[in-house]
Amino acid sequence: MCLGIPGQIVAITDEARLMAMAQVSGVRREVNVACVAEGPLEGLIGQWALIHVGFAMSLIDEDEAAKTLETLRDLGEAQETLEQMAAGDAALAGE
Amino acid sequence: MCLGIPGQIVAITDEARLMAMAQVSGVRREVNVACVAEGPLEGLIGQWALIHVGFAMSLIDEDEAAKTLETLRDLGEAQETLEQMAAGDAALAGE
Amino acid sequence: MKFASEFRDPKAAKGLLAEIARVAGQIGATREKPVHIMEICGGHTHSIFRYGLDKLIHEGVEFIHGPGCPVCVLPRARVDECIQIAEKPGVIFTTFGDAMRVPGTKKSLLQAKADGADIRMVYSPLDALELARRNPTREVVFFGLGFETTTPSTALAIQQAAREGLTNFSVFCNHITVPEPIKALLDDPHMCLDGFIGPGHVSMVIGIHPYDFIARDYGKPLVVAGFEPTDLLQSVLMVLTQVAEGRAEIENQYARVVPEHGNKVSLAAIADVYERRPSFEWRGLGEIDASGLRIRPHYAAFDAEEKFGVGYAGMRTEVEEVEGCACGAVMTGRMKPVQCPQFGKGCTPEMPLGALMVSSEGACAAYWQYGGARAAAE
Amino acid sequence: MKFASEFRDPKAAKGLLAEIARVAGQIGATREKPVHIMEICGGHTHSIFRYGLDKLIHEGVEFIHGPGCPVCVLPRARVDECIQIAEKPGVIFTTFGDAMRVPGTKKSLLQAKADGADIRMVYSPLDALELARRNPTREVVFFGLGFETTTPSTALAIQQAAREGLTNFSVFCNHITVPEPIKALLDDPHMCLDGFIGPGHVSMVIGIHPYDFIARDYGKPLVVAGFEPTDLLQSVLMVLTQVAEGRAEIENQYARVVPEHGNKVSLAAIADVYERRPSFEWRGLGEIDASGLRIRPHYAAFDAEEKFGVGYAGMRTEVEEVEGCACGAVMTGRMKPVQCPQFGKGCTPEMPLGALMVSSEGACAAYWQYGGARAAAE
Amino acid sequence: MALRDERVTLAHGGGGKAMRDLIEEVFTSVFNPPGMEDQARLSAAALAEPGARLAFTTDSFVVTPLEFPGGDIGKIAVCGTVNDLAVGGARPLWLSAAFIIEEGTEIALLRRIVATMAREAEAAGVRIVTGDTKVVGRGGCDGVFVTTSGVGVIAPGRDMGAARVRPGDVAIVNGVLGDHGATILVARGDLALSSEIESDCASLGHLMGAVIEAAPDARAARDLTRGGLASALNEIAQEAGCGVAIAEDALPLRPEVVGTCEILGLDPLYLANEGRIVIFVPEAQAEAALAAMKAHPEGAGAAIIGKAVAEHPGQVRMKTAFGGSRIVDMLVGEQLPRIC
Amino acid sequence: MALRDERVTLAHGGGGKAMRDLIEEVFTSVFNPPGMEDQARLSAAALAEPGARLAFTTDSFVVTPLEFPGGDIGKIAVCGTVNDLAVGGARPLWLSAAFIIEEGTEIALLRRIVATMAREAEAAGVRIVTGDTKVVGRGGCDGVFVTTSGVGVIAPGRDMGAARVRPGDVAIVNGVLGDHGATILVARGDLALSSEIESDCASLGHLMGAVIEAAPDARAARDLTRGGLASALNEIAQEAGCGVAIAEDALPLRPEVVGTCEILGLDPLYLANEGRIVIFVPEAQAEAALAAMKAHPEGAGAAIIGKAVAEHPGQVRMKTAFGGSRIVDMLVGEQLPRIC
Ligand code: SF4
Ligand code: SF4
Ligand SMILES: [Mg+2]
Ligand SMILES: [Mg+2]
Ligand SMILES: [Mg+2]
Ligand SMILES: [Mg+2]
Ligand SMILES: [Mg+2]
Ligand SMILES: [Mg+2]
Ligand SMILES: [Mg+2]
Ligand SMILES: [Mg+2]
Ligand SMILES: [Mg+2]
Ligand SMILES: [Mg+2]
Repeated sequence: MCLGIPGQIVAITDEARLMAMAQVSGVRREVNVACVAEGPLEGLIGQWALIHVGFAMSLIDEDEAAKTLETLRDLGEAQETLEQMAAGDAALAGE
Repeated sequence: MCLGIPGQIVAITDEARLMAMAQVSGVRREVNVACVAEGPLEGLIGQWALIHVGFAMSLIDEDEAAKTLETLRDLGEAQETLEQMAAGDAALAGE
Repeated sequence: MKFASEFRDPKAAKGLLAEIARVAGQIGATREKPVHIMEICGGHTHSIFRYGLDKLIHEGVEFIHGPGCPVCVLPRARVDECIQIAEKPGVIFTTFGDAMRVPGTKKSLLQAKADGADIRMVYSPLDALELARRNPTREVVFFGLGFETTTPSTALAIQQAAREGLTNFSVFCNHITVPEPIKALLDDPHMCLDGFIGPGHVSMVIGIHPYDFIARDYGKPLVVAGFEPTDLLQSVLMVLTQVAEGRAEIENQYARVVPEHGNKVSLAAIADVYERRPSFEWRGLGEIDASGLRIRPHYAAFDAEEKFGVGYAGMRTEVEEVEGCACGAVMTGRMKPVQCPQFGKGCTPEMPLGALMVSSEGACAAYWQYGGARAAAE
Repeated sequence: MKFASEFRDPKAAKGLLAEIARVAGQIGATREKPVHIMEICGGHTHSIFRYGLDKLIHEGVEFIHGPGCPVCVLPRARVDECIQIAEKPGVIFTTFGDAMRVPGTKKSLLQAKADGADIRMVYSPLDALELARRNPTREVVFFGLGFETTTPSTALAIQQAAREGLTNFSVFCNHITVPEPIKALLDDPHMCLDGFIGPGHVSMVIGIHPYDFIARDYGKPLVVAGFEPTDLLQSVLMVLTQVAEGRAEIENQYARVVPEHGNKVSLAAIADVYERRPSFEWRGLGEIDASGLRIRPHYAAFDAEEKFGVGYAGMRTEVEEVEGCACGAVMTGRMKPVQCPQFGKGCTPEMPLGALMVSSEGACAAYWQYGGARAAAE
Repeated sequence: MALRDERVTLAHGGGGKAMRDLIEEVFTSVFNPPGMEDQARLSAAALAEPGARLAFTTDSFVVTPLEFPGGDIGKIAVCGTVNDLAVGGARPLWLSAAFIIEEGTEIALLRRIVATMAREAEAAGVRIVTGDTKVVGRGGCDGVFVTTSGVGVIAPGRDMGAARVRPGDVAIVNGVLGDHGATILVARGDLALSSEIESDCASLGHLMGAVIEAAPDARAARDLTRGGLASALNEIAQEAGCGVAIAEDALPLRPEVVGTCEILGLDPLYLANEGRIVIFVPEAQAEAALAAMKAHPEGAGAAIIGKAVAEHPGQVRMKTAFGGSRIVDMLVGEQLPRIC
Repeated sequence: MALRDERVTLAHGGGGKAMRDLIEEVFTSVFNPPGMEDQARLSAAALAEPGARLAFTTDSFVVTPLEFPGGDIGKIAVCGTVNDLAVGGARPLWLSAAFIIEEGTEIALLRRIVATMAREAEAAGVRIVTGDTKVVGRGGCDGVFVTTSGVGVIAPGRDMGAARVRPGDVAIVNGVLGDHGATILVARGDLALSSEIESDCASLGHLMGAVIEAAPDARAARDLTRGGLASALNEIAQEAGCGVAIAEDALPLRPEVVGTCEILGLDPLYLANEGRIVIFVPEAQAEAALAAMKAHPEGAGAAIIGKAVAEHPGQVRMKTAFGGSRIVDMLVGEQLPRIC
């Protein structure tokens, strides 16, 4: 449930109503930023947020994202090494 | 101005609202008979009225119609006689 | 069609035409010096052209086409006001089909409909009333248009609405009366009319006596006439006979439909609902005193002018007549349609400039559509 | 797509799958005796099938598809109530597209629209608000549907409407909460779950602690997960690892989006606008205590239930579940969709019988559409 | 029977299974188009004769109400296009049928319309070989619109056209005028009229074939649809550059049609017909053409109504029953009901 | 210049002068149909070759908005029908065009639509030879509907059809998918999205001709309109009785289209295209077909996306970019924007 996608805030469109323009792969839509607005709205520009039904619900924590990706990369590389080793073993065994 | 045509009252459709069905050459339309209703509406059935914008505006006086037609007929016949006589004269004159 | 087809008998017509020719000759009417007979009513104009009477009749009789088409004489400002009402949100504007194409200063009702106004053609004010019943959340306005013939129908509709306590029905009243413009025409110094054919269906309501002043004060004959072709020819004959005999009387050719004193119920309904306006504007003729009706104050709830604050109840905009329009001259018999410099050029039924080109009852439109004058103009 | 595509990397997936296989082997999970992991959220179900994870993953891991699709669990009576509102004259009924095809007892919103109701799909409650501004004479109702993720958006919309003094906007509130049905499932004596994948976007709003009771009281692990395929695999691995290590904790795989304590503004808006209902009906699961929200009395003017006297504010009609529907058994993990006797016969996406066939997030619909189970059934 | 809905929803236009079911169950199972592709593939043998020409025409049909006494939108959609082919001297062969359907339309109504079309096509000797359906939202169209296109073959040497009409040619219509227009005015209901009139809606391919056989030098024919007889005659007069003279007495009219016109202030000469044509033939072949028409069920009420004349080129004039004469002009727009 | 109105009124549909003026000034003066009759008369010479077949197809077009980035309803009305002819292996020759116009439509808009059609027809090498206009009242339709029918000729011996697809045949598309569908979703405005995507709307008759020349044994082609690639492949799989296997990696997709789909929860495989086709060719001719496409402006983005297989007959399966596999089924109805 709860389709949400990352979009980048590219402009503030209505300070009073807390509206900003978000962009996803070149597609723009005005979204409400009430849930992610702390301090001046300008500060949101350039930030990435999780967009759900026209609301920016949560700012994306780029550090956390990087950490997760690193874990994934490690796992992927470990597995690749394992597979290469297995392939090497197999080759040696003449399979 | 003021398109009006003779229609025959063929039924009473709503006593309270003084509505009746009028018929013109097989085409029926409900009309208001307020302007021609004196006494019980039933009495209107079979009568001819001049219909204008959905209202029966005047009952047609069949005697007067007959009188007018008689005058017309007399004139028409007189003219026919005259023409026949003229034709006869012409024929006699060898035209 | 009973009470209609019998009055289209070509044999009777021949007799009438011969008799007309005889009397016309007797009074010395010629093509150069014709008798001018005004058929007041656009319905008569229509019949004349539809049946080709203008070409059948003795050349010494010339029809002058009168102002009796309520669509033609509707001023442009009034059409603008219709559109003003029709374009208000929530309004269903109902009208007879005739009025759809009449141009206002910017557009016609047909164009306003295309622009999005909810405008519907109805056959009867009763149909508008029914729409009001069925659409309680909408405001249904009926465009009340027409002479005394039509006035009772809107009066009765308003009375019915009042009885039912409908609060979403009103009439934009543009009812006008026949005798007043006739008086205006007769007072015109250019007037050259020898007699009148009176509108039969108006007299069905008001009787024949409202025309007494024409005979009494102006010495002109008037014959109230039916709309079938022999009705018209017979009426012409009756007018000519009066001229020949030096009489000026109000006669009734259409006694099968027209009671001498009109229709009591209709007159009572009119009197209950309407009162005279001090003056009303006629397209081509200008303001004419006491020639229009308005809804009485005790029916103000059904008066669209009051309800929407338009027209005589609001800011009236003065609208200039279109330049080069000769309608006034045509309606007063000083000019034939084809003599108008605009006829068939600036003014055609596709794009009417003047009043008389607007509806098929208009003299110019009838000339154009039926008269064969077009070929020359085109 | 930044923050999305990176998490679809096949190489990372291979690593995750190998690691999962290793841990699954370690705890002795086999096809015959699998570890049962419930992905609560329909979005996760959708991802599993869209990326074919069910076929890639070690055979000792079995996904149990949870009740986390707000469209699927919407009871038929509630759809009937939507239609009741939508069919009232003057109403513009706005909804997310998902809800259009959900069958009520007689028809769906799609069919009600075909029957003449003014039903419009919107992307956001903000769009419904805008419609209300633009149509002051109409009553705009928004179908508030969804879990905690979506609840803030309707709460903020209601607050905004109140600020603007809009009197023609209301919400038909069907917001439900995730923890309560999970508790209900855990209390089910037939329950055979070993761990949970938690809905990431719900926790983005409520944080991860509302699930503490699952670990604490029931000894089951739960990992809050993102929706990309490696997110899901990583979360499965985290659950398995807890099982292997004998732990039962609430962990957060989706830390890039989910703050531990959720979103303050969202929670405040929810608290301001909504309160818990004593109980709410779930399709396939029945009434669950405190599992639904309603609009607080001080926002009653924006509560469609109050405004139209339907639903819990009116006469509630009890609607029997459809006979032969095994949705409850599927949602509690006792049955696979293909084991339901209706699957692909009485129940297809074209003509869904049970809740889980209704939306593409429903387990049965996902099996049908993506899973290849169809060929067998057809 | 995958189609279980009673009404069309937007799902039926979405390109998925619901659409496939609608198309298969309601349309193709009845029309039986050749082949499964989205184009009909037809033997061109009928067109292979040297000098033969292909005739191609199209019309959209938008009538309200969709069903009316004497027919429905499907019937006129077939008849209209068959007639447009036939009046040009073509033998109608194949039709396409494209439907635009408003969300909420009853599927039973669609089935009736499709059944009428299939029946009428069979009677007219044409095949409906390809088609399309679109569904639009409520208010997106008025119920159902049908667009048919038609392909036919014109025999070598056959060349009918308004420009070929010459003074002296005789104008014949195949029956009473205005029945369709009057029927629709009444059936629409908003004028609160009622009558027993039925639409004249009919396919005239066979009748045209018979007339051309009887009057091989037939010059031109027109179906008297929108704008009625008056518009068709004006078009012919203008394209032929000669006048057309008709006689009011000679016009076949049903009393109910006259009555409807009198009530509403309309002229029956401008009322639409869906099964009436006017054909101009050389005077020498007029009686043969009239006889051929009369021998045909759709021509029982045929009548000679006038002729082409050298006078008043480009104009249509009518001798009134009363003895006068008047121009019968083209209308500006639609005829509107009048009070005056 | 008799047409002085800015907007269409009911008078323009009434069969009178206003209609004649509209038709002459807006339509026939631009399309220049052959002759003055209400049917086109066309030389059948192109069809006379023994064994040649006539192809006949129709489609109604009902797009909202009427004008959108990359095209308008007129352009898709020409392209759509040209493409329906072309994908069947026919050479498009003639089109008909029937317009249903809502009262109030701007005449300037009509002129723009007509101009686009004329331009597109010229580019596609077809002629618009006959037509029709109807005017409906406000609310009677959504602006303008256009129905085009097309006639083409299929060379002797040419026989393309879904049923001819065999396992091993290669599936090629001529460019990025879903641009049209995504453009319309954005252009409609009700979702308040904006993007730079433009419709892919294009006539593919010339491209099809080039591909057939390069791959003379091409089995079948389909234009990827309503229901998108997924529906077309499912239809082919079902009619051919074999499976279709595609690879997600191989599908050409524009990032903006993917973005639009992610926002709305849609699948680009089901988005409509108006200038995209899939063609199945024997494996041996695949590279030649691909090269022929790529050499053509409308095929610059062409790609091999998969092939027909003996497995899972009637079904389309996709290897996901992630390494999994899933069924690509037909949709039930339309794709609706989702929140979950
Ligand atoms: S032609 Fe036109 S402007 Fe001239 S008098 Fe007639 S209506 Fe008036
Ligand atoms: S197949 Fe249908 S009835 Fe059976 S469990 Fe799934 S949704 Fe419920
Ligand atoms: Mg045609
Ligand atoms: Mg036609
Ligand atoms: Mg025709
Ligand atoms: Mg199609
Ligand atoms: Mg409608
Ligand atoms: Mg097609
Ligand atoms: Mg197509
Ligand atoms: Mg196609
Ligand atoms: Mg046509
Ligand atoms: Mg509309």
